[in-house]
Amino acid sequence: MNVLFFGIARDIVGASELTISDLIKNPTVNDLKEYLIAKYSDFSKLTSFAVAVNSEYAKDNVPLERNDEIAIIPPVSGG
Amino acid sequence: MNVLFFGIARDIVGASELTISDLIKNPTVNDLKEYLIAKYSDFSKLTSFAVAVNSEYAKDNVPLERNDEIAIIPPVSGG
Amino acid sequence: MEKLNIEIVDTIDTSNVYAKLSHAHSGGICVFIGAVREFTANEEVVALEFETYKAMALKEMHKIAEEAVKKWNLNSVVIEHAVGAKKIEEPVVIVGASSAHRPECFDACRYLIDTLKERVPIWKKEMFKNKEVWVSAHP
Amino acid sequence: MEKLNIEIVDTIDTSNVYAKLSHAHSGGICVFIGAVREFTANEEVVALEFETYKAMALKEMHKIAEEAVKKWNLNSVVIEHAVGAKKIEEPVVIVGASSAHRPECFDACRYLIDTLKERVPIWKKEMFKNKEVWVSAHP
Repeated sequence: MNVLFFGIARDIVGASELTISDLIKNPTVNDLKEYLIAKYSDFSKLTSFAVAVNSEYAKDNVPLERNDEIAIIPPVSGG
Repeated sequence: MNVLFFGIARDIVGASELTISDLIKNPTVNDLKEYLIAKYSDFSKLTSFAVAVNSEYAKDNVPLERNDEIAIIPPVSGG
Repeated sequence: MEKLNIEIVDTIDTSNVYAKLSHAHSGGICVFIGAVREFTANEEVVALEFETYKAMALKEMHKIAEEAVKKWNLNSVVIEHAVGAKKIEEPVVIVGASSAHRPECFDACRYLIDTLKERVPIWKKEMFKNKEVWVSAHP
Repeated sequence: MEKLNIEIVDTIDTSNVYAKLSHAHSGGICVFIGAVREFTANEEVVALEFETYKAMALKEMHKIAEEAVKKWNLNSVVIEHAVGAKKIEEPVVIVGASSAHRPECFDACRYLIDTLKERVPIWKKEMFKNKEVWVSAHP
Protein backbone atom coordinates (compact mmCIF):
# COMPACT_ATOMS: atom_id res chain seq x y z
CA MET A 1 0.00 0.00 0.00
CA ASN A 2 1.47 3.33 -1.12
CA VAL A 3 1.16 6.29 1.22
CA LEU A 4 2.02 9.93 0.43
CA PHE A 5 3.54 12.20 3.10
CA PHE A 6 3.45 16.01 3.16
CA GLY A 7 4.91 18.79 5.28
CA ILE A 8 6.18 17.70 8.67
CA ALA A 9 4.85 14.15 8.06
CA ARG A 10 7.38 13.84 5.23
CA ASP A 11 10.16 15.04 7.56
CA ILE A 12 9.11 12.47 10.22
CA VAL A 13 9.25 9.43 7.91
CA GLY A 14 12.08 10.86 5.77
CA ALA A 15 10.29 10.20 2.48
CA SER A 16 7.48 11.71 0.41
CA GLU A 17 6.11 8.27 -0.39
CA LEU A 18 6.34 4.90 1.38
CA THR A 19 5.17 1.45 0.34
CA ILE A 20 3.82 -0.15 3.51
CA SER A 21 3.52 -3.94 3.44
CA ASP A 22 3.24 -4.89 7.13
CA LEU A 23 -0.21 -3.42 7.89
CA ILE A 24 -2.97 -5.76 9.12
CA LYS A 25 -5.39 -7.19 6.51
CA ASN A 26 -8.38 -5.03 5.46
CA PRO A 27 -7.02 -1.99 7.28
CA THR A 28 -9.04 1.13 8.08
CA VAL A 29 -7.84 4.73 8.32
CA ASN A 30 -7.54 4.24 12.07
CA ASP A 31 -5.31 1.18 11.64
CA LEU A 32 -2.96 3.17 9.43
CA LYS A 33 -2.82 6.02 11.99
CA GLU A 34 -2.01 3.60 14.82
CA TYR A 35 0.63 1.88 12.68
CA LEU A 36 2.35 5.21 11.97
CA ILE A 37 2.28 6.34 15.61
CA ALA A 38 3.76 2.99 16.72
CA LYS A 39 6.51 3.07 14.12
CA TYR A 40 7.35 6.82 14.19
CA SER A 41 6.75 8.22 17.67
CA ASP A 42 6.99 11.82 16.44
CA PHE A 43 3.48 11.47 14.96
CA SER A 44 2.14 11.45 18.52
CA LYS A 45 3.71 14.86 19.11
CA LEU A 46 1.71 16.54 16.32
CA THR A 47 -1.35 18.66 17.11
CA SER A 48 -3.25 16.11 15.00
CA PHE A 49 -3.05 14.47 11.61
CA ALA A 50 -5.63 13.33 9.09
CA VAL A 51 -5.69 10.73 6.34
CA ALA A 52 -6.94 11.49 2.84
CA VAL A 53 -8.26 8.72 0.60
CA ASN A 54 -8.45 9.55 -3.10
CA SER A 55 -7.80 13.22 -2.24
CA GLU A 56 -10.67 13.59 0.24
CA TYR A 57 -10.56 13.64 4.02
CA ALA A 58 -11.48 10.15 5.32
CA LYS A 59 -12.94 9.27 8.72
CA ASP A 60 -11.26 6.71 11.01
CA ASN A 61 -13.62 3.86 10.08
CA VAL A 62 -13.08 4.13 6.30
CA PRO A 63 -11.55 0.94 4.83
CA LEU A 64 -8.38 1.34 2.75
CA GLU A 65 -8.32 -0.38 -0.64
CA ARG A 66 -5.17 -1.45 -2.46
CA ASN A 67 -5.59 1.03 -5.34
CA ASP A 68 -6.63 4.04 -3.24
CA GLU A 69 -4.42 7.12 -3.26
CA ILE A 70 -3.67 7.47 0.44
CA ALA A 71 -2.03 10.58 1.95
CA ILE A 72 -1.04 11.71 5.43
CA ILE A 73 -2.23 15.26 6.12
CA PRO A 74 -0.53 16.99 9.06
CA PRO A 75 -2.09 20.22 10.46
CA VAL A 76 -2.65 22.55 7.49
CA SER A 77 -1.33 26.12 7.56
CA GLY A 78 -2.18 27.79 4.25
CA GLY A 79 -3.16 31.42 3.88
CA MET B 1 -23.91 85.31 1.08
CA ASN B 2 -22.92 82.73 -1.53
CA VAL B 3 -24.36 79.24 -1.23
CA LEU B 4 -23.38 76.16 -3.28
CA PHE B 5 -26.00 73.56 -4.28
CA PHE B 6 -25.36 69.93 -5.22
CA GLY B 7 -27.38 67.01 -6.54
CA ILE B 8 -31.12 67.36 -6.14
CA ALA B 9 -30.64 70.64 -4.22
CA ARG B 10 -29.21 72.15 -7.40
CA ASP B 11 -32.22 70.90 -9.37
CA ILE B 12 -34.60 72.42 -6.80
CA VAL B 13 -33.12 75.94 -6.93
CA GLY B 14 -32.14 75.69 -10.60
CA ALA B 15 -28.55 76.85 -9.98
CA SER B 16 -25.30 75.47 -8.63
CA GLU B 17 -24.60 78.72 -6.75
CA LEU B 18 -26.87 81.47 -5.42
CA THR B 19 -26.08 84.81 -3.80
CA ILE B 20 -28.63 85.22 -1.02
CA SER B 21 -29.10 88.76 0.26
CA ASP B 22 -32.45 88.63 2.07
CA LEU B 23 -31.46 86.40 5.02
CA ILE B 24 -31.86 87.78 8.57
CA LYS B 25 -28.82 89.38 10.19
CA ASN B 26 -26.26 87.09 11.90
CA PRO B 27 -27.89 83.96 10.50
CA THR B 28 -27.23 80.42 11.74
CA VAL B 29 -27.29 77.17 9.78
CA ASN B 30 -30.87 76.68 10.98
CA ASP B 31 -31.92 80.11 9.68
CA LEU B 32 -30.57 79.23 6.23
CA LYS B 33 -32.42 75.89 6.24
CA GLU B 34 -35.71 77.58 7.19
CA TYR B 35 -35.17 80.26 4.53
CA LEU B 36 -34.66 77.61 1.84
CA ILE B 37 -37.69 75.55 2.89
CA ALA B 38 -39.87 78.67 2.90
CA LYS B 39 -38.68 79.81 -0.51
CA TYR B 40 -38.41 76.39 -2.26
CA SER B 41 -41.04 74.03 -0.87
CA ASP B 42 -39.41 70.98 -2.51
CA PHE B 43 -36.72 71.08 0.21
CA SER B 44 -39.36 69.90 2.68
CA LYS B 45 -39.94 66.79 0.55
CA LEU B 46 -36.32 65.60 0.89
CA THR B 47 -35.39 62.81 3.33
CA SER B 48 -33.18 65.45 4.97
CA PHE B 49 -30.51 67.95 4.02
CA ALA B 50 -27.40 69.23 5.73
CA VAL B 51 -25.36 72.41 5.52
CA ALA B 52 -21.59 72.40 5.18
CA VAL B 53 -19.53 75.39 6.32
CA ASN B 54 -16.00 75.54 4.93
CA SER B 55 -16.39 71.96 3.67
CA GLU B 56 -17.37 70.42 7.01
CA TYR B 57 -20.80 69.39 8.27
CA ALA B 58 -22.19 72.18 10.48
CA LYS B 59 -24.80 71.84 13.24
CA ASP B 60 -27.97 73.95 13.24
CA ASN B 61 -26.67 76.47 15.80
CA VAL B 62 -23.46 77.34 13.91
CA PRO B 63 -23.35 81.03 12.86
CA LEU B 64 -22.69 81.76 9.19
CA GLU B 65 -20.00 84.33 8.38
CA ARG B 66 -19.87 86.39 5.22
CA ASN B 67 -16.68 84.75 3.89
CA ASP B 68 -17.57 81.16 4.75
CA GLU B 69 -17.91 78.64 1.93
CA ILE B 70 -21.47 77.45 2.47
CA ALA B 71 -22.96 74.41 0.72
CA ILE B 72 -26.29 72.57 0.77
CA ILE B 73 -25.79 68.81 1.11
CA PRO B 74 -28.84 66.70 0.16
CA PRO B 75 -28.87 62.98 1.19
CA VAL B 76 -25.59 61.46 0.00
CA SER B 77 -25.58 58.30 -2.12
CA GLY B 78 -22.00 57.45 -3.00
CA GLY B 79 -20.64 53.93 -3.25
CA MET C 1 3.90 55.90 9.29
CA GLU C 2 0.68 54.75 7.67
CA LYS C 3 -0.03 55.49 4.02
CA LEU C 4 -3.35 57.06 3.02
CA ASN C 5 -4.43 56.89 -0.64
CA ILE C 6 -7.48 59.15 -0.95
CA GLU C 7 -8.76 60.23 -4.35
CA ILE C 8 -11.71 61.36 -6.44
CA VAL C 9 -11.08 60.08 -9.96
CA ASP C 10 -12.77 59.83 -13.34
CA THR C 11 -11.98 56.13 -13.69
CA ILE C 12 -11.09 53.61 -10.96
CA ASP C 13 -7.93 51.62 -11.67
CA THR C 14 -8.35 48.31 -9.85
CA SER C 15 -5.03 46.87 -11.03
CA ASN C 16 -2.70 48.81 -8.72
CA VAL C 17 -4.59 48.64 -5.44
CA TYR C 18 -2.31 45.91 -4.07
CA ALA C 19 0.76 48.08 -4.58
CA LYS C 20 -0.95 50.82 -2.54
CA LEU C 21 -1.87 48.48 0.34
CA SER C 22 1.16 46.20 0.45
CA HIS C 23 3.31 46.76 3.56
CA ALA C 24 6.11 44.80 5.24
CA HIS C 25 4.12 44.65 8.50
CA SER C 26 0.82 43.61 6.87
CA GLY C 27 -0.31 39.99 6.76
CA GLY C 28 -3.85 40.85 5.65
CA ILE C 29 -5.30 43.16 3.02
CA CYS C 30 -9.04 43.52 2.42
CA VAL C 31 -10.47 45.39 -0.57
CA PHE C 32 -14.07 46.25 -1.46
CA ILE C 33 -15.10 47.33 -4.95
CA GLY C 34 -18.55 48.74 -5.64
CA ALA C 35 -19.76 48.45 -9.23
CA VAL C 36 -22.82 49.31 -11.32
CA ARG C 37 -25.31 46.43 -11.36
CA GLU C 38 -27.76 45.83 -14.16
CA PHE C 39 -30.93 45.65 -12.06
CA THR C 40 -32.27 47.95 -9.39
CA ALA C 41 -35.67 47.10 -7.92
CA ASN C 42 -36.60 45.23 -11.11
CA GLU C 43 -36.23 48.30 -13.31
CA GLU C 44 -33.47 48.49 -15.86
CA VAL C 45 -30.77 51.05 -15.07
CA VAL C 46 -29.25 52.38 -18.29
CA ALA C 47 -26.45 54.28 -16.57
CA LEU C 48 -25.43 56.00 -13.35
CA GLU C 49 -24.00 59.45 -12.92
CA PHE C 50 -21.99 60.52 -9.89
CA GLU C 51 -21.21 64.05 -8.78
CA THR C 52 -19.35 65.33 -5.74
CA TYR C 53 -18.46 68.37 -3.68
CA LYS C 54 -14.81 67.55 -4.12
CA ALA C 55 -13.08 69.63 -1.42
CA MET C 56 -15.49 68.38 1.23
CA ALA C 57 -15.53 64.79 -0.07
CA LEU C 58 -11.74 64.55 0.16
CA LYS C 59 -11.82 66.03 3.67
CA GLU C 60 -14.46 63.51 4.85
CA MET C 61 -12.60 60.63 3.18
CA HIS C 62 -9.43 61.64 5.04
CA LYS C 63 -11.32 61.76 8.34
CA ILE C 64 -12.79 58.30 7.75
CA ALA C 65 -9.38 56.87 6.81
CA GLU C 66 -7.79 58.36 9.93
CA GLU C 67 -10.57 57.01 12.16
CA ALA C 68 -9.99 53.53 10.71
CA VAL C 69 -6.19 53.72 11.04
CA LYS C 70 -6.58 54.65 14.69
CA LYS C 71 -9.25 52.05 15.52
CA TRP C 72 -7.65 49.06 13.74
CA ASN C 73 -3.97 50.05 13.68
CA LEU C 74 -3.79 49.95 9.88
CA ASN C 75 -0.59 50.22 7.87
CA SER C 76 -2.26 51.54 4.74
CA VAL C 77 -5.69 52.67 3.50
CA VAL C 78 -7.21 53.25 0.06
CA ILE C 79 -10.41 55.23 -0.57
CA GLU C 80 -11.12 56.16 -4.19
CA HIS C 81 -14.45 57.18 -5.68
CA ALA C 82 -15.24 57.82 -9.32
CA VAL C 83 -17.39 60.65 -10.67
CA GLY C 84 -19.15 61.13 -13.99
CA ALA C 85 -21.20 58.66 -16.04
CA LYS C 86 -20.68 54.97 -15.25
CA LYS C 87 -21.96 51.98 -17.17
CA ILE C 88 -22.89 48.47 -16.02
CA GLU C 89 -19.94 46.54 -14.52
CA GLU C 90 -17.81 49.68 -14.18
CA PRO C 91 -16.27 50.12 -10.71
CA VAL C 92 -17.42 53.28 -8.92
CA VAL C 93 -15.67 52.96 -5.59
CA ILE C 94 -12.71 51.05 -4.18
CA VAL C 95 -11.72 50.97 -0.50
CA GLY C 96 -9.06 48.86 1.17
CA ALA C 97 -7.28 48.32 4.46
CA SER C 98 -3.96 46.69 5.28
CA SER C 99 -3.19 45.31 8.76
CA ALA C 100 -1.01 42.80 10.61
CA HIS C 101 -3.82 40.21 10.90
CA ARG C 102 -6.96 39.48 8.92
CA PRO C 103 -9.86 40.30 11.30
CA GLU C 104 -8.74 43.93 11.49
CA CYS C 105 -8.53 44.50 7.74
CA PHE C 106 -12.00 42.96 7.18
CA ASP C 107 -13.63 45.08 9.89
CA ALA C 108 -11.81 48.23 8.75
CA CYS C 109 -12.72 47.70 5.10
CA ARG C 110 -16.39 47.30 6.00
CA TYR C 111 -16.21 50.47 8.11
CA LEU C 112 -14.62 52.42 5.24
CA ILE C 113 -17.38 51.62 2.73
CA ASP C 114 -20.27 51.87 5.21
CA THR C 115 -19.08 55.22 6.52
CA LEU C 116 -18.29 56.57 3.06
CA LYS C 117 -21.89 55.83 2.07
CA GLU C 118 -23.19 57.65 5.14
CA ARG C 119 -21.04 60.77 5.15
CA VAL C 120 -19.10 61.54 1.99
CA PRO C 121 -20.82 64.19 -0.20
CA ILE C 122 -21.22 62.19 -3.39
CA TRP C 123 -24.55 61.89 -5.19
CA LYS C 124 -25.74 59.20 -7.53
CA LYS C 125 -28.37 59.71 -10.20
CA GLU C 126 -29.91 56.58 -11.71
CA MET C 127 -30.89 56.88 -15.35
CA PHE C 128 -33.74 54.57 -16.34
CA LYS C 129 -35.27 54.42 -19.80
CA ASN C 130 -37.92 57.04 -19.04
CA LYS C 131 -36.75 58.89 -15.94
CA GLU C 132 -33.84 60.04 -13.78
CA VAL C 133 -33.76 59.64 -9.99
CA TRP C 134 -31.38 61.06 -7.36
CA VAL C 135 -30.83 58.04 -5.13
CA SER C 136 -31.96 58.37 -1.46
CA ALA C 137 -33.16 61.95 -1.94
CA HIS C 138 -36.77 61.20 -1.01
CA PRO C 139 -38.25 59.05 1.76
CA MET D 1 -24.03 30.55 -14.19
CA GLU D 2 -21.47 31.47 -11.54
CA LYS D 3 -17.78 31.60 -12.41
CA LEU D 4 -15.25 29.80 -10.22
CA ASN D 5 -11.57 30.74 -10.49
CA ILE D 6 -9.63 28.16 -8.47
CA GLU D 7 -5.87 27.82 -8.83
CA ILE D 8 -2.61 26.79 -7.23
CA VAL D 9 0.07 29.05 -8.72
CA ASP D 10 3.73 29.91 -8.35
CA THR D 11 3.07 33.66 -8.19
CA ILE D 12 -0.19 35.46 -7.34
CA ASP D 13 -1.21 38.07 -9.90
CA THR D 14 -3.25 40.66 -8.00
CA SER D 15 -3.81 42.91 -11.00
CA ASN D 16 -6.48 40.89 -12.79
CA VAL D 17 -8.68 39.84 -9.86
CA TYR D 18 -11.32 42.46 -10.69
CA ALA D 19 -11.75 41.06 -14.21
CA LYS D 20 -12.38 37.62 -12.68
CA LEU D 21 -14.98 38.92 -10.20
CA SER D 22 -16.72 41.59 -12.27
CA HIS D 23 -20.28 40.60 -13.23
CA ALA D 24 -23.27 42.52 -14.62
CA HIS D 25 -25.40 41.43 -11.64
CA SER D 26 -22.78 42.25 -8.98
CA GLY D 27 -22.87 45.51 -7.04
CA GLY D 28 -20.26 44.37 -4.49
CA ILE D 29 -16.91 42.63 -4.76
CA CYS D 30 -14.77 41.78 -1.72
CA VAL D 31 -11.18 40.56 -2.00
CA PHE D 32 -8.77 39.34 0.69
CA ILE D 33 -5.03 39.08 0.07
CA GLY D 34 -2.75 37.32 2.53
CA ALA D 35 0.90 38.36 2.42
CA VAL D 36 4.17 37.57 4.19
CA ARG D 37 4.74 39.86 7.17
CA GLU D 38 8.11 40.77 8.54
CA PHE D 39 7.50 39.86 12.19
CA THR D 40 6.08 36.72 13.77
CA ALA D 41 6.07 36.53 17.55
CA ASN D 42 8.96 39.00 17.71
CA GLU D 43 11.30 36.76 15.77
CA GLU D 44 12.46 37.75 12.32
CA VAL D 45 11.09 35.59 9.52
CA VAL D 46 13.56 35.48 6.66
CA ALA D 47 11.22 33.68 4.25
CA LEU D 48 8.25 31.36 4.03
CA GLU D 49 7.91 28.22 1.99
CA PHE D 50 4.55 26.74 0.98
CA GLU D 51 3.89 23.24 -0.26
CA THR D 52 0.63 21.53 -1.18
CA TYR D 53 -1.03 18.24 -2.05
CA LYS D 54 -2.28 19.78 -5.26
CA ALA D 55 -5.03 17.38 -6.40
CA MET D 56 -6.65 17.42 -2.97
CA ALA D 57 -6.12 21.17 -2.44
CA LEU D 58 -7.92 21.99 -5.69
CA LYS D 59 -10.76 19.63 -4.76
CA GLU D 60 -11.18 21.26 -1.31
CA MET D 61 -10.97 24.75 -2.81
CA HIS D 62 -13.75 23.85 -5.25
CA LYS D 63 -15.92 22.52 -2.42
CA ILE D 64 -15.39 25.70 -0.39
CA ALA D 65 -16.21 27.88 -3.41
CA GLU D 66 -19.39 25.93 -4.12
CA GLU D 67 -20.48 26.13 -0.48
CA ALA D 68 -20.04 29.91 -0.57
CA VAL D 69 -21.85 30.30 -3.92
CA LYS D 70 -24.82 28.38 -2.53
CA LYS D 71 -24.93 30.14 0.84
CA TRP D 72 -24.50 33.74 -0.42
CA ASN D 73 -25.79 33.46 -4.00
CA LEU D 74 -22.48 34.62 -5.47
CA ASN D 75 -21.94 35.48 -9.12
CA SER D 76 -18.21 34.76 -9.09
CA VAL D 77 -15.51 33.42 -6.77
CA VAL D 78 -11.70 33.53 -6.78
CA ILE D 79 -9.48 31.25 -4.67
CA GLU D 80 -5.78 31.22 -5.57
CA HIS D 81 -2.89 30.07 -3.39
CA ALA D 82 0.80 30.30 -4.16
CA VAL D 83 3.39 27.60 -3.47
CA GLY D 84 7.18 27.73 -3.20
CA ALA D 85 9.40 30.26 -1.44
CA LYS D 86 7.83 33.64 -0.64
CA LYS D 87 9.54 36.79 0.60
CA ILE D 88 8.27 39.61 2.79
CA GLU D 89 5.36 41.56 1.19
CA GLU D 90 4.75 38.87 -1.43
CA PRO D 91 1.09 37.78 -1.69
CA VAL D 92 0.54 34.12 -0.85
CA VAL D 93 -3.23 33.83 -1.15
CA ILE D 94 -6.05 35.77 -2.79
CA VAL D 95 -9.74 35.03 -2.35
CA GLY D 96 -12.71 37.05 -3.57
CA ALA D 97 -16.48 37.00 -3.85
CA SER D 98 -18.87 38.91 -6.09
CA SER D 99 -22.53 39.42 -5.17
CA ALA D 100 -25.52 41.68 -5.80
CA HIS D 101 -25.10 43.57 -2.49
CA ARG D 102 -22.17 44.24 -0.18
CA PRO D 103 -22.97 42.32 3.03
CA GLU D 104 -22.96 39.00 1.14
CA CYS D 105 -19.58 39.52 -0.54
CA PHE D 106 -17.93 40.51 2.77
CA ASP D 107 -19.32 37.49 4.63
CA ALA D 108 -18.49 35.13 1.76
CA CYS D 109 -14.93 36.46 1.42
CA ARG D 110 -14.31 35.95 5.13
CA TYR D 111 -15.71 32.41 4.88
CA LEU D 112 -13.44 31.61 1.92
CA ILE D 113 -10.22 32.56 3.71
CA ASP D 114 -11.22 31.15 7.13
CA THR D 115 -12.27 27.81 5.63
CA LEU D 116 -9.25 27.61 3.34
CA LYS D 117 -7.02 27.97 6.40
CA GLU D 118 -8.91 25.17 8.18
CA ARG D 119 -9.25 22.60 5.44
CA VAL D 120 -7.07 23.05 2.36
CA PRO D 121 -3.93 20.85 2.42
CA ILE D 122 -1.27 23.53 2.16
CA TRP D 123 1.66 23.72 4.58
CA LYS D 124 3.74 26.71 5.53
CA LYS D 125 7.30 26.50 6.79
CA GLU D 126 8.72 29.59 8.48
CA MET D 127 12.42 30.13 7.97
CA PHE D 128 14.08 32.09 10.77
CA LYS D 129 17.77 32.92 10.96
CA ASN D 130 18.65 29.76 12.90
CA LYS D 131 15.73 27.36 12.47
CA GLU D 132 12.81 26.22 10.32
CA VAL D 133 9.31 25.60 11.72
CA TRP D 134 6.24 23.94 10.15
CA VAL D 135 3.47 26.29 11.26
CA SER D 136 0.71 24.78 13.49
CA ALA D 137 2.28 21.30 13.45
CA HIS D 138 2.80 21.14 17.21
CA PRO D 139 0.53 22.15 20.11
